[in-house]
Amino acid sequence: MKTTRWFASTRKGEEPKAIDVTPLGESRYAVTLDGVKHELESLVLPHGAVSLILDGHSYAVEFEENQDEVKVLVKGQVTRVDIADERKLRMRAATAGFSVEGKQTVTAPMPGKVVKVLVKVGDEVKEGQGIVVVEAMKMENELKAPKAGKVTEVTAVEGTAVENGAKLVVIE
Amino acid sequence: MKTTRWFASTRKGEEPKAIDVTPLGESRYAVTLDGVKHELESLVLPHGAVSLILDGHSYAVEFEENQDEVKVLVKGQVTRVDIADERKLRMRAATAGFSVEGKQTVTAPMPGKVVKVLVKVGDEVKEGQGIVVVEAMKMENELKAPKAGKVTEVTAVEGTAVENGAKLVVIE
Amino acid sequence: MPARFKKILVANRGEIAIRVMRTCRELGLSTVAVYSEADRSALHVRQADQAFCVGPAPSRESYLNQQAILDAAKKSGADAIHPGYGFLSENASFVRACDAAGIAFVGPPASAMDSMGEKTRARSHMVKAGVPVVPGATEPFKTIDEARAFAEKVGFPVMLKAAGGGGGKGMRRVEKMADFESAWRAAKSEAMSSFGNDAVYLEKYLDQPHHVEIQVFADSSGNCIHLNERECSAQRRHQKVIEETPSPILNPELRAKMGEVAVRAAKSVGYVGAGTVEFLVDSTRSFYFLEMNTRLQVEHPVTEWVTGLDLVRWQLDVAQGGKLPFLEPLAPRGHSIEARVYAEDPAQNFMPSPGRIQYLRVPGGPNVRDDSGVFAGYEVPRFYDPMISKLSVWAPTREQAIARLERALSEYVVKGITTNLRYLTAILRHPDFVKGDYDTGFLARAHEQLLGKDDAKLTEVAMLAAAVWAQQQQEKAATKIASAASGASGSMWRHGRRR
Amino acid sequence: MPARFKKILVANRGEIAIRVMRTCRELGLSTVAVYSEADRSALHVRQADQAFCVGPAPSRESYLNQQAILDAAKKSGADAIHPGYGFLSENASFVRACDAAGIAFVGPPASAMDSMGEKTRARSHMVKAGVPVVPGATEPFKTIDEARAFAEKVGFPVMLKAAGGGGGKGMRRVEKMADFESAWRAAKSEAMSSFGNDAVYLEKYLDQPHHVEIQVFADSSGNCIHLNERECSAQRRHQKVIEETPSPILNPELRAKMGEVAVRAAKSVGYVGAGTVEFLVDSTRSFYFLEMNTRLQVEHPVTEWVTGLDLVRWQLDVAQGGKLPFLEPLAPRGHSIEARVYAEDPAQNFMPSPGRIQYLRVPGGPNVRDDSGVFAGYEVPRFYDPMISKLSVWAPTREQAIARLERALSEYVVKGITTNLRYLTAILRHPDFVKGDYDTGFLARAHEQLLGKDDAKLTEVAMLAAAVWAQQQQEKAATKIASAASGASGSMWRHGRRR
Repeated sequence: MKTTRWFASTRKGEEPKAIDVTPLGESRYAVTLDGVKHELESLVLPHGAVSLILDGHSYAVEFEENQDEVKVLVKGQVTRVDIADERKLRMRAATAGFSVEGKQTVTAPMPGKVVKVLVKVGDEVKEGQGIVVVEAMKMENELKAPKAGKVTEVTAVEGTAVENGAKLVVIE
Repeated sequence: MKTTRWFASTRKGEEPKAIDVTPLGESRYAVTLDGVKHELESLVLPHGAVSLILDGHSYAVEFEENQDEVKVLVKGQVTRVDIADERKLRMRAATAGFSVEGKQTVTAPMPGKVVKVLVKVGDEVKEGQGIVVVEAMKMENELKAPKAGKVTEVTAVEGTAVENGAKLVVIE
Repeated sequence: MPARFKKILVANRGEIAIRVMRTCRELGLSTVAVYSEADRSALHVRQADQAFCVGPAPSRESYLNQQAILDAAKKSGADAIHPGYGFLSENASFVRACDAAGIAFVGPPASAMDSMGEKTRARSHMVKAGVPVVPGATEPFKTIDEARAFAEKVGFPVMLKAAGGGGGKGMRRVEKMADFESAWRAAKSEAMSSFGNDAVYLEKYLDQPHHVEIQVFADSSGNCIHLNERECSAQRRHQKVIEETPSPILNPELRAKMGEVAVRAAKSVGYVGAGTVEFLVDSTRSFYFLEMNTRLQVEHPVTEWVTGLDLVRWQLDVAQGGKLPFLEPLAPRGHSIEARVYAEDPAQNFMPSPGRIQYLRVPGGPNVRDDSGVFAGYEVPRFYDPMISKLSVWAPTREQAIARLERALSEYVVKGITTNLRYLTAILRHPDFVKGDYDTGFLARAHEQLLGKDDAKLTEVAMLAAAVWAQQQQEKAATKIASAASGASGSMWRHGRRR
Repeated sequence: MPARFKKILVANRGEIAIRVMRTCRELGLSTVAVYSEADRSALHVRQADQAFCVGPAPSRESYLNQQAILDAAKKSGADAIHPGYGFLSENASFVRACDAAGIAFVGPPASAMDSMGEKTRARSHMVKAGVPVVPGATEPFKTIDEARAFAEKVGFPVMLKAAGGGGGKGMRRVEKMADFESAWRAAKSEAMSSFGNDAVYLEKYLDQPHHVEIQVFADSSGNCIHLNERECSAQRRHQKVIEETPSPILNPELRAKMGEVAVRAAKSVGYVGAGTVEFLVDSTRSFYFLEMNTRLQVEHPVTEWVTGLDLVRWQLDVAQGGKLPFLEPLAPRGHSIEARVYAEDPAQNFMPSPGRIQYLRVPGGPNVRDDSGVFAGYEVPRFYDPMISKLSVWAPTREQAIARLERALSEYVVKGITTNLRYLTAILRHPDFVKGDYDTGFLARAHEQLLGKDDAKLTEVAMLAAAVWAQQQQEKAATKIASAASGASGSMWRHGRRR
């Protein structure tokens, strides 16, 4: 059977590792990673979980897809795996460096209410400094600056409700 | 709002009862049965169950659709409700009596293995008489004649596997 | 055997495989599952640390395939095999094969199994040990004619029984000679498919006795105790449906007497491990040895509830040469009842209903225990026992335990397949059950009552619900058409309108 | 009050509403649910016999809306209101409103609540009754300046606390004056939204004490007993995460002494019903009264496990004038631990993660109890506490209880939202927890360790799994295209190919 090469990385900026996958039929695959060949049977269950048998060892695996990244849950450990084939990898290489620089937008990580805005346009902030307090589920949650820089935009208004992903503050 | 008249019956051959349904918005309805008006809120949950609040009384309801019939599960009781609007009711009246007479086919109620065939073509059988024994889930299940009559066809073969709904015996 | 186990192969499927693996995990032991081709998606495969396929769907070719199971044990490096109940759990030849392979078998020695496993041999042993037995044959019949002659002699009704195993499989009550042949055939074929052994014998059928069994436990140092009784008279087709402890018909004196006899029975065959001595108790409270189940019993959770013990932990301890931690009988604390949830339709003569479980909600809250091998999305296969869960509860009194089990059953939601949940509730509400006065004929006698009549109010609710449901389906369809016409929700719906 | 209740309104939501309704059902009592507009699809609405909407999502307008709740009680004809915990459970004005409306309140009389509910008044009462208290203010502050001055006097660190209620809400530890204002503001705002009362006082912050509480129960005939302690030192942000009983740091003498003081505290205010007296215990095993929670406690299941009692049943009995069935302290039997399962992300500073639960599998088997208010398909709303379940276990010993809870946590599957399940497991495995030697500073100190490092083997498994998963997605897409091209599976796929 035809072998496909996949590239997997688990950390941003990490060099992806090659994994060769050869279908053997009926959910079974030969997989090679770091020169070691394994036999892997991957049965997809109706609710989207996967029953994996890797060289006779059994793992209950749950997947959640999130854009390019797959969240993989095995025995309580969540691993974010960035998985790509060769074509995708090349495309990414071409567009790399695109969003690493430049401004950072702090967004609401969950729906809630803005309780307090701790910065104003023009403030210099340190990485980790508190910026906005959002109340959700009866707890107050302080959002921190993702990097040091200058506040260029404040969209958050105290006392207003915000949806998940709403832009709150921009830091450059 | 516009009122729709539905017809519901819970037993074969029973005269259907009229139920008038008027939408009040947001899953709420005014319903009238036997001259009594009720307020009913019917919230469909993601997994297909329904949370019903009928005049302030709460019922967890599960539905299973099966052709014309709806299986309704409320507090452990399963009620098979035949539900139709006026158009459907008229169509049915036109085709009534179609399948009441004539031959009866005994089919496998579940997948299994035919263990024993107890009748042969030409046998006269009584209603309730054992006809075929099917083994499934380690239990033997005897299928009985649905009516008295003569066996006109025997498709079941001892020792063979049968699928759900497979024709086994025909009685006329 | 002072070496401690590190890895256990569980030679079973379904809830009992899960049950055993739970204790293994709590003890820090690795687990190995075996599975048939029909069970690749089963829960026990995922619950285990390792998993090996041992053959096609039919149990004869997989869960009864001794060589394949021993191969899996060797491949995985398992120290011991726990057989659960059913399948190979009472198969002495498998115990010998384990011994030969140097893998511990979590259960009694082959010799004790020989004495008790073959039901007819067990009866002779018990007679010698002074244990009262039900009148009947002392060995399996070679031919049906021999069996017919014996039945004639003891007089109908008689009970045909598999010599090779219990659990209601391969058992048939026969009322008259005319029914003998079909019962004989059915018993033999069930016995073969359940135990790989079609030997059948017969006993006089006692009229409506109680079925009361005693849990015993013995260690390899010769100690043996009993852990009280379980009342198992709520049976249909000789299949237990509801079990409880204490038995409502026992008093402390009778409990002590039956316990003493059960221990004597176990000791007489050099028993080691968990075992159950089943008795029939008649209306005069005389009791007769029925058989000994030389393995963990399906209904062991009720004993665990009232003793606070983990019987699987004890099994593993004893299998490693451990001694019983105490030797005095333990007075039962409170009351426990178990109900077996089956994928079956009580209204259709308990026809099994395999299929996919579309939605599942399991009861919770105080003192409720669910032992299950299924999950939402699981397809209950048609090849095996249709039991999907054992729901058990504990409460200080029997009355409270009944109320708690009723409450728990009311919370159970299983969609996609038919279950006996409502039937179980009906049993708990039946006056004879509530009184605690029911024998093995109870479920058959009460069958029509237990199927129950529809409640007029609930029927009305169902009709109104169905009408509004139909209305909502119509509204939804109308919305789709409207939005398709306006092009708002994409091309899919335009397509849908034309269908 | 010799008239027996027939119908109970449960003025709460989530798991505690379900918990109370379970006992009601077992007692044959009808139940009435109240719900906010955000909770129409919640489980407690379906679990109840009747259900009434009491207002919009914010609790101030619904679950704290006394008039709407009393209206629902009258409309439904409820005999009594069970308040659960939180919301109106410690609100004396609500108790008075119930009294005025002739509806029984399942809890202490308003006078006892007055004495204990306002935390500062409680402290004065305790001092009078000879109960040791933590040094601090005897009444709430009118202004922040007053509070600042007091903090200066007792010395930092200090603890700001809501006078109107407990449960970690409206509580802030303050290290230095510079942090005082933001902590003051946060405490007041949380106090208001949780208890409808923004009064705040402060206490000297004891350095890393143990939090140990005593369950008390009093009847209206003046009898009062204690039902042992609960160890609740595993807290983060003053929110309990794991609770257990017995406390690993108590011996029978200290238990008896603390129990005696707790009973004295309850009696001094004429207490009736279930209550909890919270103590801080320092490194010399001196103990100080912290506060009394005048209602059922979140962590009551561990007490139920080791006593075999149903505390809600007792509450209802006592509320109907019943006497306590026994007056001697009950020695704890075995060990019980509870873990609170939250919809939150420990790695993101415990950010709540509301959202839809796509798939749910709840642990089962021996001595595992799940108290939950959620179900598969449920959308955890963003308006309320993010606790989705309390998972508790019982075992004969603490060591076995830890192993059992770990096992149970490993079986819990919640898909669609982030939970703290792995964090809970990490706590159980932490050496300080295993030793039983942990104080209220434990979780904060061990935070980085508890988040844990990835296991290299599991990371490799995840990468291989992801690669094969990607491969399978590709194969599936290819199959669809192929079958669409051949027209085999209908027109839908042809359509699909073009998208």
